[in-house]
Amino acid sequence: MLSLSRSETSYNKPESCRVTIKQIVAPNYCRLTFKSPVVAGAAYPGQFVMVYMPREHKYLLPRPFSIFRLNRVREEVSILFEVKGKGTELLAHTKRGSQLRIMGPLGTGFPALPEGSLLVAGGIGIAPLVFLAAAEGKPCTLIYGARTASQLICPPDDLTLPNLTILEVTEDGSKGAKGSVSDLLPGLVSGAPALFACGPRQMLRAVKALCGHSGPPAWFSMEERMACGIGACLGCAVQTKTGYRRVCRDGPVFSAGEVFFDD
Amino acid sequence: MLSLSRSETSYNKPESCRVTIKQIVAPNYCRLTFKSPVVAGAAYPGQFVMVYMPREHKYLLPRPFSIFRLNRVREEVSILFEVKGKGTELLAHTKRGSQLRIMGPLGTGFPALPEGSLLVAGGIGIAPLVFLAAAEGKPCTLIYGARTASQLICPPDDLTLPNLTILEVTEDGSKGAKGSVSDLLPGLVSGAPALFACGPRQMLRAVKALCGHSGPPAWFSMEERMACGIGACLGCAVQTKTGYRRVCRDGPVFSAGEVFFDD
Amino acid sequence: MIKPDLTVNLGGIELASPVLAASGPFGYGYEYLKRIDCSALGAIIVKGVSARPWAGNPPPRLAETASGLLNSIGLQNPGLEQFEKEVMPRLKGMAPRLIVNIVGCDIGEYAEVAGRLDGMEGIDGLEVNISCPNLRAGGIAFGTDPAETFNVVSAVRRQTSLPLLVKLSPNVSDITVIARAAEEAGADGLSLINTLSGMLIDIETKKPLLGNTFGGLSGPALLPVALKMVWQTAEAVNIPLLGMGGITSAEDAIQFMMAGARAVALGTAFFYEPEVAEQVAEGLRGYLEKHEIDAIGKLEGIARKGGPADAR
Amino acid sequence: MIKPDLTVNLGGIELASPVLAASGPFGYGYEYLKRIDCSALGAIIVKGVSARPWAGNPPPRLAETASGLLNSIGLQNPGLEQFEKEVMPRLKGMAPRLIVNIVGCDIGEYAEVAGRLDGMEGIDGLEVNISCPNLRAGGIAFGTDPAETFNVVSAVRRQTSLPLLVKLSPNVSDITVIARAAEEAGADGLSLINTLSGMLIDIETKKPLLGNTFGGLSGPALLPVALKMVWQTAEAVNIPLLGMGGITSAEDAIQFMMAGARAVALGTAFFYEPEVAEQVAEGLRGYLEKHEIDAIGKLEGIARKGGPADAR
Ligand SMILES: Cc1cc2nc3c(=O)[nH]c(=O)nc-3n(C[C@H](O)[C@H](O)[C@H](O)COP(=O)(O)OP(=O)(O)OC[C@H]3O[C@@H](n4cnc5c(N)ncnc54)[C@H](O)[C@@H]3O)c2cc1C
Ligand SMILES: Cc1cc2nc3c(=O)[nH]c(=O)nc-3n(C[C@H](O)[C@H](O)[C@H](O)COP(=O)(O)OP(=O)(O)OC[C@H]3O[C@@H](n4cnc5c(N)ncnc54)[C@H](O)[C@@H]3O)c2cc1C
Ligand SMILES: Cc1cc2nc3c(=O)[nH]c(=O)nc-3n(C[C@H](O)[C@H](O)[C@H](O)COP(=O)(O)O)c2cc1C
Ligand SMILES: Cc1cc2nc3c(=O)[nH]c(=O)nc-3n(C[C@H](O)[C@H](O)[C@H](O)COP(=O)(O)O)c2cc1C
Ligand code: FES
Ligand code: FES
Repeated sequence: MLSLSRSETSYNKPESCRVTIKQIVAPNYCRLTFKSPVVAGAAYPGQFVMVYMPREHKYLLPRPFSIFRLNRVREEVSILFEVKGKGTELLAHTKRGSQLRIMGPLGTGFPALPEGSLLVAGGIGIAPLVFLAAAEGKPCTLIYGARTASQLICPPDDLTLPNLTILEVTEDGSKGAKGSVSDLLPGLVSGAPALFACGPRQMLRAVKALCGHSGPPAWFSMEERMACGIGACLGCAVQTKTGYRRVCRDGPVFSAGEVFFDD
Repeated sequence: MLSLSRSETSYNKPESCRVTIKQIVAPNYCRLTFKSPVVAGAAYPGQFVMVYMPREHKYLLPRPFSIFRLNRVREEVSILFEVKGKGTELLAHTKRGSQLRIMGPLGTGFPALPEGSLLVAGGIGIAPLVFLAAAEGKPCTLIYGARTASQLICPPDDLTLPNLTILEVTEDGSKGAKGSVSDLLPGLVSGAPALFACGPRQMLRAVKALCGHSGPPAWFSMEERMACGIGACLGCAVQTKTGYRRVCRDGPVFSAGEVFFDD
Repeated sequence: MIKPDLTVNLGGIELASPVLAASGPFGYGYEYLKRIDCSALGAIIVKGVSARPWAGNPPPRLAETASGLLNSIGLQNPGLEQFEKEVMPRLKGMAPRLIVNIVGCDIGEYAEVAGRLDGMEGIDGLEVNISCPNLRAGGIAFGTDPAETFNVVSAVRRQTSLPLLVKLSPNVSDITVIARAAEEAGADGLSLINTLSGMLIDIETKKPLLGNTFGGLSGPALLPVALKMVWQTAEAVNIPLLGMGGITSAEDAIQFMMAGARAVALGTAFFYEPEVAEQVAEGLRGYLEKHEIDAIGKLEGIARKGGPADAR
Repeated sequence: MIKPDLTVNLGGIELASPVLAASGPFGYGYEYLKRIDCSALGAIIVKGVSARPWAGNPPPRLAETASGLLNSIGLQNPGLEQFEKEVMPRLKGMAPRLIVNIVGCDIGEYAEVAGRLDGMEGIDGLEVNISCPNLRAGGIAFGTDPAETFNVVSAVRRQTSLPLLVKLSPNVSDITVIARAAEEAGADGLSLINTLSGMLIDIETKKPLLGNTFGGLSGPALLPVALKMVWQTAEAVNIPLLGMGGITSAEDAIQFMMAGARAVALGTAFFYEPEVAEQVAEGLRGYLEKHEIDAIGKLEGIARKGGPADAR
């Protein structure tokens, strides 16, 4: 179990890091591990890194990825991502041993996890929750859902944690229970002291509805398009009870009650 | 000696070619060899190829390079280039075995070379003249000039042709005779049945002046910025006696009397 | 699986494909048409033609910028007579449909060119370039002023019964004002956008990189600007639009159609990929099949409030 | 070897470096200034401030385009009061020089903001944003009309004795007309350019990608457009220019200076490289040393005919 220091914010710049492991974990899904004493030394669950594109490319913006695994001893940090567009496609072609610029750790992550918490992951939303479970080491239950089996791609080596009970669910029943995260939740939510979720907007919306007023405190890791990643440009706004807030600085983790999903 | 077919124009599209040899011949100078049956099968001296940039890059335009060597048997074509800007820098980082898109052969090259001709190369202008000398096989003399020794970078293996007498000249005297191409020319030009030159504008201007009215017919390989490379866009205009003409289609080789250098 | 219909009618010109070659980059077409299969192209719009020959601008005429190209060709062209005698015969049977881009130093020249082309065989439509930013004494004035736009388009309209497109300049505060002036003057359709005015400086020579100082910016760099102008213009006029500006893929083309373009033209993309028209047409077909849309026309304007634009 | 002088005077503001942070991308500065060494920056121009808080536009507010960025932040800001109470104290001692960008819904709001800032300690100058294309009811009208420009700048001028920059919009037919109006109204300098108006469409949802439909294009894509506008404006006015638009390197910055800018600002470049200001300043120094030029001011306008601009 790692000790976490959630109060500190580190003010790092992008640094060039060696890719020590590159793994295509499934078609369209890739895991990259970087050597980064800076990120590995300071990150806590729910935080993210910005990965920069090569200079000669026409893509200007760095891409945000949750920290998926962290190894303080080896000073390594891993991300797990889905190939969605041009940037992630390029990243999936990175070769082991090459150098990529990354900046981090960034953002305000998850609060401390009480024993017996419920983690809810939709598809690639698994990434920050694995870090959370691994770092805290307390017994907890993970609902890991997706549309179909080919989207439940988290490598077993990363997912097999002694403290983690895993319930898989797919909409087409191709793996685990058949149904959606919302089908499993009602039975589990009432006993949990806290809930931590990451996944598609519709899933988060459903989770929020199910938690309602009487449910446990819930924490969501949100996504929005980013430019600076450090809170300067106001590009990554999400609508909250208190107005627009920045995913990159005020989040990416917000309390469920705070964020709106009406769109 | 290769047989040349100067009358034909081939209407090729860009094709992806493997880089079979990559050689940094000197600091800032690179030689690339491509496997291209299409180009190797059709090219004659003075023609050029367009080399395309990778799609994700912000550079849109292909770069023109003279054909430097050709091997019909191995179906290979080589270019020799100086790193000037972003495109050539990228090309100099190409790895052996990688694929690059090239289009060619393009343009109207040199006419047939009479025995005893004079070839005049300034710096990297050596490239098309080596192909000319190697392809024709007839005895001829090459004046190979540059500001300083480090710019006389043509690999000896390529330059050592049985039919070629080489006179090197540098402005600072660091290699060969001290002086400029124009210092050597007067003694040689009158005896030559034809002159073929490629190099910086100032050099070509001086050569043109020295040939004058009484000199031998002279042919210059010209440079201009290009977009299409095939004669469509009118981007590569040079001023000639008969108005603007296209370097990529009407040239790159023009008769010295035809082109103007007053700028 | 449906076989989607790619035909569109662009202001009276029936096109087998909504993908066109924009005026200029494609020249008069033969250089490209010898290399590529032209069946993917609905029409080619040939380089601007004036009454008498124009020499064009001094070199350098090209400069590369980030994801863009600056050009200052200066509408070099051999003039109407040579165009008729030498260019037209070579294009016979080669091009799918032929639209001729016309330019002039004054209204008289525009009208003269239009009148002479009206009678020429093998021409399917005209495109009036009121917008080229390259030529010092040229089109720029017309395309940035609604009254001048109205005058030149009216003059051309009187000379021809061919389908008439008017090509708009993006170097204006409000493109819809110019668009409406062209529509009122009798345009059957609008082409947009021409290049954005720009320049580069060579910091070693300390001089502008282009021989003409200023040039026109084309390529992916300006796509978002072009797309917005198509969107705005589609809301302002009732004639079909030919969208262009930085298109290099089917995804780009679809964005223009969803913003309100009936068809699209490719320019700078040919420099990078001579076969781009095939790729775009193929991609359009694939998108329609995947989304089970039976005709390309159904995309027109669907991203704008109110859904499918009035289908004409 | 000479040690070149990088200081410039921008309309009354003495700057130790001609490299500034443009308004917006750099926020209020603290996030970046905690990470980078600010000694390379001559000044930071903080994000637009209005009289009362502005909420900004609905997300998504960002979209990436080829070599460019579209944003529709919508001038979100906490308003003057919070700016004074919370932002200013945090900036104390942090920034080299501080220029405050001001925005308003009407002339009254502009004037109100200017008046209140005039008295505030620690502010070295104002930049009036008459050009932001993001805000529906906002600056756009002023910056595209010379009379409105004159009115708003005059109103601000009456309220402040601070050095006054006016930030121009590129979405106009002729930027020199607006530039002259701002000069006549009492501007001490001009900032140009703001973002070009643009948009993108998501072809899967069939809707505009930005929550606000339209956004402003920044980044290298628009550099040639910005450079030309600086060149033209430099010929039209007698006050110094702050050039910006797509600058990411010293070479880019030098082009703007040679076109006529006294200083340059960096915006989008910070997203790619937080340390870009150091790199640009270092590159400027290197260029001057290599070319044995003793002061950066000597580059101003040298690419324009007539050589060195009138040195003020
Ligand atoms: C805090 C945070 C953590 C994230 N963690 C992960 C993760 O662990 N694994 C993973 O697979 N993905 C994660 N994402 C989403 C990931 O950033 C996007 O999938 C990725 O940026 C897409 O880039 P692209 O170039 O492939 O897509 P393109 O569509 O080509 O990108 C265009 C632009 O849009 C932005 N963009 C596109 N989709 C998203 C998105 N969903 N969220 C934010 N920006 C987007 C890109 O960054 C880029 O600037 C995270 C996003 C955020 C905000
Ligand atoms: C017919 C022809 C044959 C050539 N053969 C050779 C050769 O064999 N070896 C060699 O080293 N160079 C040759 N050149 C010059 C070579 O094309 C340029 O050096 C190269 O394009 C520079 O690209 P860059 O990206 O490094 O420079 P950048 O300055 O970054 O390029 C920016 C743009 O300008 C163009 N450009 C820049 N300089 C030139 C130039 N001198 N000529 C044409 N376009 C230019 C580029 O193609 C590109 O579009 C030839 C040029 C022509 C026209
Ligand atoms: C080299 C070149 C030449 C052009 N010549 C013309 C022309 O003669 N007439 C015209 O109306 N537009 C001309 N254009 C503008 C294009 O037709 C088109 O409007 C513009 O390039 C934007 O599209 P693109 O980004 O796809 O190239 C030219 C563009 C380029 C790049
Ligand atoms: C995210 C973002 C926010 C911006 N906000 C403002 C602003 O509040 N006020 C303003 O005058 N300009 C604003 N701008 C415009 C920039 O100051 C600058 O004029 C423009 O981005 C061009 O420069 P660049 O290409 O270097 O970014 C903003 C630009 C961006 C990208
Ligand atoms: S990405 Fe800039 S504030 Fe969040
Ligand atoms: S490069 Fe297009 S005509 Fe020569």
